[in-house]
Amino acid sequence: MCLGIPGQIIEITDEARLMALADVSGVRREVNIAPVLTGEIHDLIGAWVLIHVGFAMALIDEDEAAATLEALKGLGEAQETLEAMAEGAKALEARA
Amino acid sequence: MCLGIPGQIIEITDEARLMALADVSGVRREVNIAPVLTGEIHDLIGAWVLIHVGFAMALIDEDEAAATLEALKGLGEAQETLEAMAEGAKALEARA
Amino acid sequence: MALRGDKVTLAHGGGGRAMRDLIEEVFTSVFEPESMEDQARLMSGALTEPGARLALTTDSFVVDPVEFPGGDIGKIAICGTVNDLAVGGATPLWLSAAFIIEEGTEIALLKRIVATMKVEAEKAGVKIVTGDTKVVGRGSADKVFVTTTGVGVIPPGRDLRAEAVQPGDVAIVNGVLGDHGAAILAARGDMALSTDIQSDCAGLGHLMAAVAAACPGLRCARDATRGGLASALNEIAESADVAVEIEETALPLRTEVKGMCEILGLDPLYLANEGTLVLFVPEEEAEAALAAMRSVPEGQGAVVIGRAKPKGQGPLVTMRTLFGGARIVDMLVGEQLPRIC
Amino acid sequence: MALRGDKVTLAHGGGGRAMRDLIEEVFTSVFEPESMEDQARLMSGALTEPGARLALTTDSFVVDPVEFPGGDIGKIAICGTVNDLAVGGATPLWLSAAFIIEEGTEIALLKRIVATMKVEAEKAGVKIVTGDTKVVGRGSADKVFVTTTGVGVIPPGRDLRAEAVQPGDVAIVNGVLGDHGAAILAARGDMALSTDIQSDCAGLGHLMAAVAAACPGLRCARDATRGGLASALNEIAESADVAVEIEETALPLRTEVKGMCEILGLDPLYLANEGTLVLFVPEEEAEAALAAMRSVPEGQGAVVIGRAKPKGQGPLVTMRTLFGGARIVDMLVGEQLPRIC
Amino acid sequence: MKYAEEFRDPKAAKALLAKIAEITDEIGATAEKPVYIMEICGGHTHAIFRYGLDKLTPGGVEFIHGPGCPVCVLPMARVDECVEIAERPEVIFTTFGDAMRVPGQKKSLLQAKADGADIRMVYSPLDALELARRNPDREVVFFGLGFETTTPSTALSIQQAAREDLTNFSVFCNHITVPPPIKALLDDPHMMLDGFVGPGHVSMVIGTHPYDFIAEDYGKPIVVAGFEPLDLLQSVLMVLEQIRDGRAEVENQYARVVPEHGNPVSLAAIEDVYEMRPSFEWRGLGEIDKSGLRIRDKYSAFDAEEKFGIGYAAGERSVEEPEGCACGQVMTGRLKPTGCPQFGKGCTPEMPLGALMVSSEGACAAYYQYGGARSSEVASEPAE
Amino acid sequence: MKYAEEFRDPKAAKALLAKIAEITDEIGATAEKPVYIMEICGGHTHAIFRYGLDKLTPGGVEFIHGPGCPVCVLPMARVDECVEIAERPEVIFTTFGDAMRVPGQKKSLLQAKADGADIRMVYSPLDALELARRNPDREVVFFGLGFETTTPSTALSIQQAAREDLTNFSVFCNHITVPPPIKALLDDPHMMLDGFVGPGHVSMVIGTHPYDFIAEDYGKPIVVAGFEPLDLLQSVLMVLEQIRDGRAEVENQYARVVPEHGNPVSLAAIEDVYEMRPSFEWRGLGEIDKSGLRIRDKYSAFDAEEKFGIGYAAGERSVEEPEGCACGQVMTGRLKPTGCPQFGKGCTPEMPLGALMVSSEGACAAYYQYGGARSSEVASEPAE
Ligand code: SF4
Ligand code: SF4
Ligand SMILES: [Mg+2]
Ligand SMILES: [Mg+2]
Ligand SMILES: [Mg+2]
Ligand SMILES: [Mg+2]
Ligand SMILES: [Mg+2]
Ligand SMILES: [Mg+2]
Ligand SMILES: [Mg+2]
Ligand SMILES: [Mg+2]
Ligand SMILES: [Mg+2]
Ligand SMILES: [Mg+2]
Repeated sequence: MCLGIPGQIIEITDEARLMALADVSGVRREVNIAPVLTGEIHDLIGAWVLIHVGFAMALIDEDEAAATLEALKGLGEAQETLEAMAEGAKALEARA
Repeated sequence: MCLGIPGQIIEITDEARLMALADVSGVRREVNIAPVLTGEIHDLIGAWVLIHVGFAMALIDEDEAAATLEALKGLGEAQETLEAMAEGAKALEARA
Repeated sequence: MALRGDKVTLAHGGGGRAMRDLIEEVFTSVFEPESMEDQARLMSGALTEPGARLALTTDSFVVDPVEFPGGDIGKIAICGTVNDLAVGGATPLWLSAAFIIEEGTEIALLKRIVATMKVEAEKAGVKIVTGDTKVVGRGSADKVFVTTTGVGVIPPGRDLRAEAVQPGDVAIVNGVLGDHGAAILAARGDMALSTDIQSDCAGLGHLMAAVAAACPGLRCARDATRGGLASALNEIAESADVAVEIEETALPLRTEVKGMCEILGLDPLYLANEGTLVLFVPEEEAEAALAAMRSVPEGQGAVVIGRAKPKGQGPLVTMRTLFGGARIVDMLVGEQLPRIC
Repeated sequence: MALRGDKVTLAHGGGGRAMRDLIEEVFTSVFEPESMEDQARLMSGALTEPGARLALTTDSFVVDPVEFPGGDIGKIAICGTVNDLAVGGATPLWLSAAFIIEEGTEIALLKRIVATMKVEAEKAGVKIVTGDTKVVGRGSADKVFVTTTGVGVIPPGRDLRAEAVQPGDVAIVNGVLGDHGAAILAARGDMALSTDIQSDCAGLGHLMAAVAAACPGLRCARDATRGGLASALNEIAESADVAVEIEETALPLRTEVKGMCEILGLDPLYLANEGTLVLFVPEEEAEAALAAMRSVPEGQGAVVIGRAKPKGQGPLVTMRTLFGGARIVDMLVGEQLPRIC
Repeated sequence: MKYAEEFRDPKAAKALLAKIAEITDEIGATAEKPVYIMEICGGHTHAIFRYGLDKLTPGGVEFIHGPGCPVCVLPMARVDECVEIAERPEVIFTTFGDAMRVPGQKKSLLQAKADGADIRMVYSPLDALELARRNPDREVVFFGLGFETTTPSTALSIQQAAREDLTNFSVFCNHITVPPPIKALLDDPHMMLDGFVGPGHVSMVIGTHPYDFIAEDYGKPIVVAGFEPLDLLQSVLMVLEQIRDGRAEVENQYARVVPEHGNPVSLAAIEDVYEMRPSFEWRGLGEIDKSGLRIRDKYSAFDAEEKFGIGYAAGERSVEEPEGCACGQVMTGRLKPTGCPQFGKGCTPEMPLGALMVSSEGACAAYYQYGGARSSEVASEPAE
Repeated sequence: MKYAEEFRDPKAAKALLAKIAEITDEIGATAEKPVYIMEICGGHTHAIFRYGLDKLTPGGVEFIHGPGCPVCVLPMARVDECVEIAERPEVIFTTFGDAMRVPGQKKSLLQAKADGADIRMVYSPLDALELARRNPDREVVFFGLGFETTTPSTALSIQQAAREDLTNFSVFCNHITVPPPIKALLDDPHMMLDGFVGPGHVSMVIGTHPYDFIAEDYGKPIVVAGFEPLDLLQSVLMVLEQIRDGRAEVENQYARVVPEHGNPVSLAAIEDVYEMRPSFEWRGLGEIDKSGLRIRDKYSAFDAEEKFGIGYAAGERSVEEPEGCACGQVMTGRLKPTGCPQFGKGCTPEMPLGALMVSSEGACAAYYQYGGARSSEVASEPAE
């Protein structure tokens, strides 16, 4: 349920109706930005939002995203180290 | 102008709206018979009428038609006699 | 897989399983093509004979209504393309059939159309070897359109061409004129006319084979479809650089067709036919042609209707009227419109 | 005779002079068929070679809109049929083209379409040798439908068949997936999306010729049109009685196409292509096939996407995901509908 | 077909033609100095060409094709108004097929249909009425076109609509009457007509007396004629006989269909529904007094002019004829179609410039299609 | 694609899977005695199958697919009502594509469209609004379907329509809310769930606190999750960690999108436009108290139920589920799709019997399409 995808606001198209152009990987669509409008409307240009059925439903929090990614990256590196060690162990075993 | 064709009334289809089925050489169409309705509506069955844009505009007068034809036929026969005589004359000439 | 529902939906055109089910249940189960492949692979001994040529012709069929007295769109789609091959002197061998189907069309209607196609193809001795279906939204087509493309082989030495017609050649039709056009006009219902006229829709391959066998000098033949006999004659006269004169009294016309033409102010020379052709033969082969035509059911009504004459400054096709007067039989301008004045 | 007015009226379909004028001005003056006759007569040396077979395929084209980024209905009508011939191993030679035109269609649009067809036919080395036009009333068609039927010759000894695919064979596509489907979706405007995606519409005859020359073991090829790559693979797997496994990471996809799929909840494996094919070759010929494909413009993006495996109890086509997980790549059910959940 | 085919007998035709030739000789008419006979009605023009009668009659008899084709005399401005009404989204515009191809300033109804207007050909105003019943949410407009033959059908249809309280049916009334243009022709100082073949189906409605002025005031013979070839030939013969005898009478060749006083039901319906306009514009003939009908106020609910504020009452409506068009001269008999500089060049049935080239009743179209145009080689001899 | 592709990194996935396996072992869960984790949201179900996550996670972790697909829980009676509205001639019925194939008693919307109803798929209620602006003579109805994620879009659209005084736009409101069915599931005595993956996009609107009752009242862990595969795996890991630690908390894995208290603008719009119905019917789950929304009286001009006298308020609306359909049991986790006697036989994506087979979010369709159905042979091993 509730297909939502990240997109970037690239242009305000209708200030009165709170409409803006969002870009998703080179695909553009007009979206309503009412839910994410907290300050000056033009400040939203460049912002990343989560889009659902033509509405920008949430601003994406870059710091939170970075933190999550950092944690996942850490896990990935730890995994690599583990695997390298396992490889090394195997290699040693094989040599033995 | 004013394409009109003879057809025969074969059935009364809507007494209230004065509609009847007319037959033109095996093609049938509902027509309005108001213009030719002088007496009992069902008496029109079998009548020959002149049809224009879906209306029976005139009753065809059989006697008048017969009279015209008679005259034309007379002409035709006279013509044949004339021609036969001409042929005969020619034949005679040729023989001569 | 049985089809869900009794009407075609857009899902049946989506390229997925619903489409495949439609194709299997409605089309290929009847036509039984050699395989499910999109491409037919064909070989016939006739093709490799030295001097033989391949004939290719195509027509889209869009008749409204799709079912009418005397046939349906499937029958026309087979006969029309078989006839286009046959009048060119080819032996019809293979047909492709492409269907454009309007969303909401009843599957039962499609099945009836396909059944007719099978029957007519068998009668004509042709095989439907490949096909296609597309589904379009409501209002983007009118129930179903069928495009058939026919492939045949022209035997070595046979060369029917309108250009071959010579002054003196005799023009023959195989039967009554205008039945198809009149039947469709009545079936459409716009003019609220009812008649028993049936479309003349018929395959003429066997008739053409009989004539070709009997008349080595056969010049050309043309089926008198859209635009009627008048258009067919004008096209031939133009190609051959001759004039053509037909006799009004010789034209075979059904009483009902005359009646409909009188009512609507139409000229039967321009009414469409789907099983009527006109052919030209040298005068000395006219009797042989008539006999050959009358030897098949579709040629029972064969009659001479006129002849080719040297071309002058005047009109290409003329008709001697009842009284010996002459009128031009020109190409139709647009389509023939019913008129009241 | 110059055409009166700038739109097609019913008069242009009536079989008379208006129709002939339309056909001459718009169609035959561009296609220059050998003659005005309805039937093309064809001969090619290739046909008479012992063992050669005739290939016949047909498709109706109904794309909405008829002009879209990267092409128009005329381009698809040529490329689609050329491709159907080519993927079957045939050398495309001749095409017929039948047009169903909606009343009110701009004649200028028809001329643009016909011009594209001429260009594409020349590129593909095929001749448009016969045709047909029909005009239907407003709302009985959507501007114009084109049905092309292609005739080609399969050289002696060539026998591309899905059934020939063996476990171990390699599946190769010639370029990115889903561009056509995505471009049409955007062009249609219903979803109010704008992108620079262009249809991949292209003729693949030269590519197929190159591969066939380079890979004597070439098993089969299929253009991934309606139903996309997923449908093409399922059909091949079913015919060949093998399983097929593709690699998610190997699939060539344009960023914008991915974006559109994310927005609309679509799967690019089911998006239509008009210039993308998948072919199977024995593993030892994979490099030769890739090199041959990359030698023509339409094959620049050629990559291996998977391989055939012995068939088991399970699904016919599977995809190894990014993570090494597996998912079934089934036939599409109906058409792919944009979804929000 | 009864009452039709009997009147196509070639033998009788031959006899009639012989008689006609005889009298033509008798009165000294020659190809150089012919008797000019106008067939008023387009239906007669059609029949003359259809059966090649012009070629069969002697050179001393010359047919002049009259203004009796309602499509041919329809001014361009009225076609424009039809298009304007038809292009309203709520309207289903219904018309006889005849009017579909007549050029307006910008487009014909056929072209308007191609552009998206909902235009339907019908055989009868009754069919338009039925469309109105079946489409209560649409406005069905019928294009009322034609002479007295056709006028009763729309009058009766309007009466029927009133009885049924149909609120979505109206008629765009362009009905015209035959006698006024004939009077206008007779008043023309260049007029050189010797006699008339009268429109039989018009007389079926109005009888023969409306033509009395032709004989009485202008001293010209007129014979009301049927539409089969023998009807026409017999009528021509009757006109020639009057000329020979120095008579000028209204005779009725078509007595099987035409009653002396016309059809009372039809006349009453016309009287009830319509009234005469002060004047009306004819293509090629200009404004003619009391020559066109409008719907009476009591039926204004069924009057498309009122409903859509369009038409004759709505001001500026005259449009200049296309340049180079000689329709007016042809229609008044001053020029043969082949004499028009546009004939067969700028004006053909495919691309008609003038209305006479549109309808198959139009003199120019008839010449082009059936004979005149490229007919120098059409041999014509009486049949054996 | 930023904020999406980073969360699909196979290396990190491998690490997460290793951790998951480790903890699964640690808590002694096995294929025979697994930990049952319900992903509430259909979007999560979709992602699990799309990436094959169910095959990659250890046997000791068993996903139970929750009722979070709005199409799947849509009762047949409501589809019938959609068809009834859509078949009115004045109506343009607009809907997300998802709802097109859901079977009603007699037909789906796709079939109704084939039968002639004017039904259009849109991407957004904004597109329906635009259709209403462009078709002032038609009634444009939008089928408002979905959970809290989608509810604000229709609320904001109705507010916009009110601002513009659009009189031809209305919403057929079938919006439902996530927490009540979860509570219903937790109250079920047969319930055997050990933890939840929470619907991230619902929480983007309503925040995380509406799930507090799951942890506080029922002692079950819940992690609000994003929709990329790493999001899902990390969330599963977090649930397992809570289980291992004996914690029951509401955690937020999807903090980049989900604010603790949701989106105030959206919440205000929902509050302004909608009110809770006393109860609402869910397919397979029956009536659930306070689980569906209706349009407030002040916006009744935009309420299709009011406009067409149709829908929940209009009386009889419950329709029996088709015979043999086990959707209810599947949706409550009591049965695997493959355990339904109809699965793959009487019920396939081509001819769905139950709603779970329709939407690609439905558990049965996902099993059929992506794995469960004929997947005995689909080998799955972690990627190198
Ligand atoms: S040829 Fe054309 S322009 Fe000339 S008079 Fe005839 S209709 Fe008018
Ligand atoms: S297989 Fe069909 S009937 Fe059975 S539970 Fe799934 S959706 Fe319902
Ligand atoms: Mg053809
Ligand atoms: Mg043909
Ligand atoms: Mg033909
Ligand atoms: Mg195809
Ligand atoms: Mg239709
Ligand atoms: Mg094909
Ligand atoms: Mg194809
Ligand atoms: Mg193909
Ligand atoms: Mg053709
Ligand atoms: Mg259209």
